Amino acid sequence: MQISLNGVLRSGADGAASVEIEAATIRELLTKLVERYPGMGEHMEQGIAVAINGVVYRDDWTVAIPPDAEVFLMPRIAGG
Amino acid sequence: MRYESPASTKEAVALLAKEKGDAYVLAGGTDLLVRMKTGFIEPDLVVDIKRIPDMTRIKKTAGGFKIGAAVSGAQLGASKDLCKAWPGVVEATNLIGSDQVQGRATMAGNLCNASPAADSVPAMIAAGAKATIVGKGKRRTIPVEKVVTGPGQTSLKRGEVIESINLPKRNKRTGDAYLRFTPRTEMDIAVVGVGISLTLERGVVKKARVALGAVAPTAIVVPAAARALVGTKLDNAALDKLAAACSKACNPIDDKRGTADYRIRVAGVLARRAAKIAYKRAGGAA
Amino acid sequence: MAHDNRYTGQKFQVVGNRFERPDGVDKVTGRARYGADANAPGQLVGLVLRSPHAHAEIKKIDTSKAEKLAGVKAVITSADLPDHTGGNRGMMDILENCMARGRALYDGHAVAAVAAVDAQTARKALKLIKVSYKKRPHVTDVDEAMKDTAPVIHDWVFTGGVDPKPSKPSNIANRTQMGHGDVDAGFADADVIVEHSYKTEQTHQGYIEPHACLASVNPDGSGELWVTTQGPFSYRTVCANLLGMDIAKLKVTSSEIGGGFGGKTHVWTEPLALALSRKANRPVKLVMTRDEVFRATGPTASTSIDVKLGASKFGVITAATLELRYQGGAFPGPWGMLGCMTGFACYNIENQRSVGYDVIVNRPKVAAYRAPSAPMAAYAVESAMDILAQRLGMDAVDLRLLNVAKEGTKAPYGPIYGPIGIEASLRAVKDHPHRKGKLKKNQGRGIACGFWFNIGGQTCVDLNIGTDGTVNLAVGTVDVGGARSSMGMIAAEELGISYHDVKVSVADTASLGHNDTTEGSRGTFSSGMATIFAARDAIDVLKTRAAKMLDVPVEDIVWEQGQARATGKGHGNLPSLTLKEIAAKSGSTGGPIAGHNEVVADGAGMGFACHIADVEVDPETGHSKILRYTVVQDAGKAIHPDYVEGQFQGAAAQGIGWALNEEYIYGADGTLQNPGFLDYRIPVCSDLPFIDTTILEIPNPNHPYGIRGVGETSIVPPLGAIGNAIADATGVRMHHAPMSPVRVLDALDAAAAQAQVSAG
Amino acid sequence: MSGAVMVSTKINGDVVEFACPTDEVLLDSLRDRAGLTGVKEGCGTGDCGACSITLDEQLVCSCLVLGVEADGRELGTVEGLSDGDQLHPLQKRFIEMAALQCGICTPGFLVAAKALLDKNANPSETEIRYALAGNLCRCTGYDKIVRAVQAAAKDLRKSKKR
Repeated sequence: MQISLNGVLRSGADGAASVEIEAATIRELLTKLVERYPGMGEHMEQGIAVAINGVVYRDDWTVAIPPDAEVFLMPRIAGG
Repeated sequence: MRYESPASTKEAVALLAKEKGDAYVLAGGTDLLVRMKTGFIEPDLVVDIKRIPDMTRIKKTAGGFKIGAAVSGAQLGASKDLCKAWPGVVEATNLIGSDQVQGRATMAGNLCNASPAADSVPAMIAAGAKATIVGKGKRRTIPVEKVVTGPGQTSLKRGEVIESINLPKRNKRTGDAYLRFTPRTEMDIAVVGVGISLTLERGVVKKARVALGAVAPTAIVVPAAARALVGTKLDNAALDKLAAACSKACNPIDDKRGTADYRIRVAGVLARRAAKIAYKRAGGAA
Repeated sequence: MAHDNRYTGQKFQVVGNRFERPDGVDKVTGRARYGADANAPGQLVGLVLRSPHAHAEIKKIDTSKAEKLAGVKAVITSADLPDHTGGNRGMMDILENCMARGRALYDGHAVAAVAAVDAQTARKALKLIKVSYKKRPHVTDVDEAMKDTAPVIHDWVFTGGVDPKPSKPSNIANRTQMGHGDVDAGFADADVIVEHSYKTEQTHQGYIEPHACLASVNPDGSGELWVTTQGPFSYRTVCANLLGMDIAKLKVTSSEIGGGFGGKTHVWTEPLALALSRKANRPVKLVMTRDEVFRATGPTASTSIDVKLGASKFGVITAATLELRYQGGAFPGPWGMLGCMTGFACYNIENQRSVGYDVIVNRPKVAAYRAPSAPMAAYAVESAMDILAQRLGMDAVDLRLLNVAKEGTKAPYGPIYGPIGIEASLRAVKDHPHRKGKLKKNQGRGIACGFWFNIGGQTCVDLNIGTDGTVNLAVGTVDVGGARSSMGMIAAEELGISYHDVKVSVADTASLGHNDTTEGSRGTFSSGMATIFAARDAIDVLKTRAAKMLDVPVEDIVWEQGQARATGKGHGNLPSLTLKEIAAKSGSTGGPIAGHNEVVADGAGMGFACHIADVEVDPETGHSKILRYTVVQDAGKAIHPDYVEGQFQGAAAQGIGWALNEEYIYGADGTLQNPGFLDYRIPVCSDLPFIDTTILEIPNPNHPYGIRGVGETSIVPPLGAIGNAIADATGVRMHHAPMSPVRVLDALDAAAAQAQVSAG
Repeated sequence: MSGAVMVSTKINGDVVEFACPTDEVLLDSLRDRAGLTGVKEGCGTGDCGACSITLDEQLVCSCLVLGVEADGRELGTVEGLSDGDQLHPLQKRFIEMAALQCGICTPGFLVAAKALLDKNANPSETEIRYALAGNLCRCTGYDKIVRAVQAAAKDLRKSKKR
């Protein structure tokens, strides 16, 4: 499936706006991503969030990714 | 630090005269304590004048009002006679800080703190107020505008203390006003302040006094501004001249509270507005 | 999400009412204990020595005289805070910000600290510390700091996010780009293009309670910290890391918190207090002065922003770009990135690009301030939207509605939105009576939209039922605005009992699992979710116990309105058992009854708002007075409407302060000129009107009650709304916030001069 | 503690004696010596009103008064507002009408609002706003505070009529 990368994260994937990765869970997705793009490791350290069909997940890596889902990787944010 | 709270002016003067180190008079304390807190000053002696009965009273005298140096803004505001006679002076003093600050702050303290932006000072000057100063064996009375000589500087000599601020008796046809500009409605320091006192005769300005604050190292008297009004019924031409004279008299700086240009411009604006209020209070047709 | 989406048409018994808060009496009687209100036996007074320079090398610190002063028990410098960060740059930044390491990076940067038997002695000791500085060139303005000629503050900062990687260090820590579509093609299609630059000055959260803590570290390596904080668990982790302590051995208790708004999400003097206590082997109380709070905690960024909008003659936005330059103080931050993520979030824009720069200057390390980075970007975007509406001859609301983001719209940061409330907010504003009120001369009206994220995160609660049926709920998110009421209401709702039978406390770090900081509008969303699940967990236990009491299989027990009832054949005559009855017998049915939940509260909704402001401008002084103000915001579900309104009003008031008068003013020497409440002008009571509120409830489908966070969004629209109102009143557009009297009068003068030139 | 002097004062009706250094502000004496931590420090320079108390019935900022000045005076703090177990109408209304969020400014607001209502039983909205301008609140935008003071004023007027 196609995984879109927020602008901030593209530097970790050789500048790509999106990558093709097959994954059933967030954990699988992130593991495969770092395997293919070691540069993503730095972004992972700083915190990453995964939006699946618009719902943002920050910490729970067990969440399943449905087929045909829109998957978007973005940096984690905090607030006031 | 020694703290003394004498019961008489004489005692206060003696304490101040004897002290070899840094001595300060504590009236309302709303400036003094802030300067102590920020480490700006480290007094060796503080003489609290609030337990001197004469200094905490407003007395009506043959010549007008004798306002003790420790009289708070709240006390001024509660004096019906004073509010009626010199509403501009009372309003100016009551603009200093919050109700809490009003419970303590004094005109004499506002004067001696010698900030260019002190609210009560232009109003006092416009009203023709005088300060009675007591030193060892000496008492002198000088116009308020002769007290402050520069930012944080006064003409008081070592060991001297202001005993009272004296306001003249109000002429029936005299009205005064003070306006200041601040970004907030309250709890602020004047960016510009204007005090005006007018005396009328059949609607024509006979006498005028105009003083500006926060536009020069000290509050300033502006005779040219007064002259612009004398002989007029406060028509637009006179007000234009007043505004121009006020703006011209300004010698301000750029600082965190406003720019020099802004102060020059707004001094004229406020002068017009204050003059109208004073004129109305003096019985002039609005 | 795994749980059911029961939010639609939910009938609530407790939720949605306005109950009195459990901390109310303590707070109106002076009994509530804040950061500075705790004491310990043998406690010392801690004070911090700070740099008077904007940027200076610290050649030498001589503490010998201070150490010899009678009553001084410890003096520390950076030498007493060895590097335990293990190469973690972010942690190193925090450590260096807590105390300068060889270089003072801003006016107010801590250089040493003392602990003494009383305040007098501590003050004396500070004066006895001799620091020799060598001044270095400084820069405090964001645009100046980006220039090639600016002094480079750190030799280890190389601009990230650019290709190829730079070879020279720079004050630009990061470049971020986001967006989608073809911006050039979009602008080529535009009939109208609006393009302007804006500046916003640095503001501070301005919480009334200064940072304060009481630290106690024992020689055995254990310690306690009583502190005013939004995140006791995060304070624990960070302090333990910086001091080389075991996390479990440091117990952090959050006091009542006297305001935070993001400023109490990070540590400032707490590690110093702990280090002093460790060195002195005595408890140390360290309370910041207001001056220190302004100079040396975490205000928000000052910014410089370019915005460009292109639209068809019918008002459809064909392209939009933003370039955002945010200074993060003396260390890198994520602030430009957040500007990129939020700037265009209210709109559906096919072709958009946002570029953000994070810039380092000689100012204190920026922290989050309520919807961090969003108000500045929104000021530029909402001003531009207004100008666009004028150019097109369209109503300001209609233009926004035409381009509004909806469910399915692609957000600036990438993903598509679920159900969101900006369209509903705009429609509520369009029909609001406020929009129909008449305006007089020199008065104007403006509207503006705003967006901020909600976040969820790690959460953990404990719910314990006493033998009399009353309930203790322990949460780990700090209560900043009435959350204890809301949590009590949620627990009561689930259990089917009275609100008054639930007592909610904020637990310390030794009593509960990790909870993320109360930030990002997450408190009620995430602890609310965990409370629901903990209550349901407790209900399972209650049902088991009821089954035992009634001697029926647990499968036959249902829980309805606070009672266990047996259903099924032959159970018809059995009595229902109330929670109280079951609790009373708990000792003989299996022991205490409790519910627990730990959850990663994902699926946080998005917060949207639209505001209306009426302003009167004095054309002779440039002074703006707020005549009327209305907030419309989507809350998802308002648990306690009073506190939701309170968040809307408080956020709006902070935005109004920012719009009109609040700003950090630095002198030419790089020192802060106005570190106090006299000259840092937050709105006073007489500056504001009543702030009208409309709560919309567009449920967040990812929360069982539909809750969205409400704390932050409403600080976003005021700058734009007030700028637009001033433009409406005067015909003059303000490009620099705060729109203070001096700036407004200057702009009016410039416009008048321009008009004269044109006429001539 | 060098240069301390004894101060004898009456706080909320009770005689209290403490020794304090001459340069200590009353705010610190109240908090650290009399144990009245309901008096809060927000700025220490008279700009926020969190330390509001009454000094011989006059509303003041206790950070702008020396501890030694309290000798022989009568002080009133938030701790003295309630009448036994009965909350003052202002206290009741502040809780009921959600006029507090974080609550750090609340003691100062209550003391200042009481000082206002003691002088003026029926203040207008504008009078309330100006009378409370010396008390900063950063949480509420003042909306619910002003409404609570209005409601309490009404309660007090009613109870006086009876």
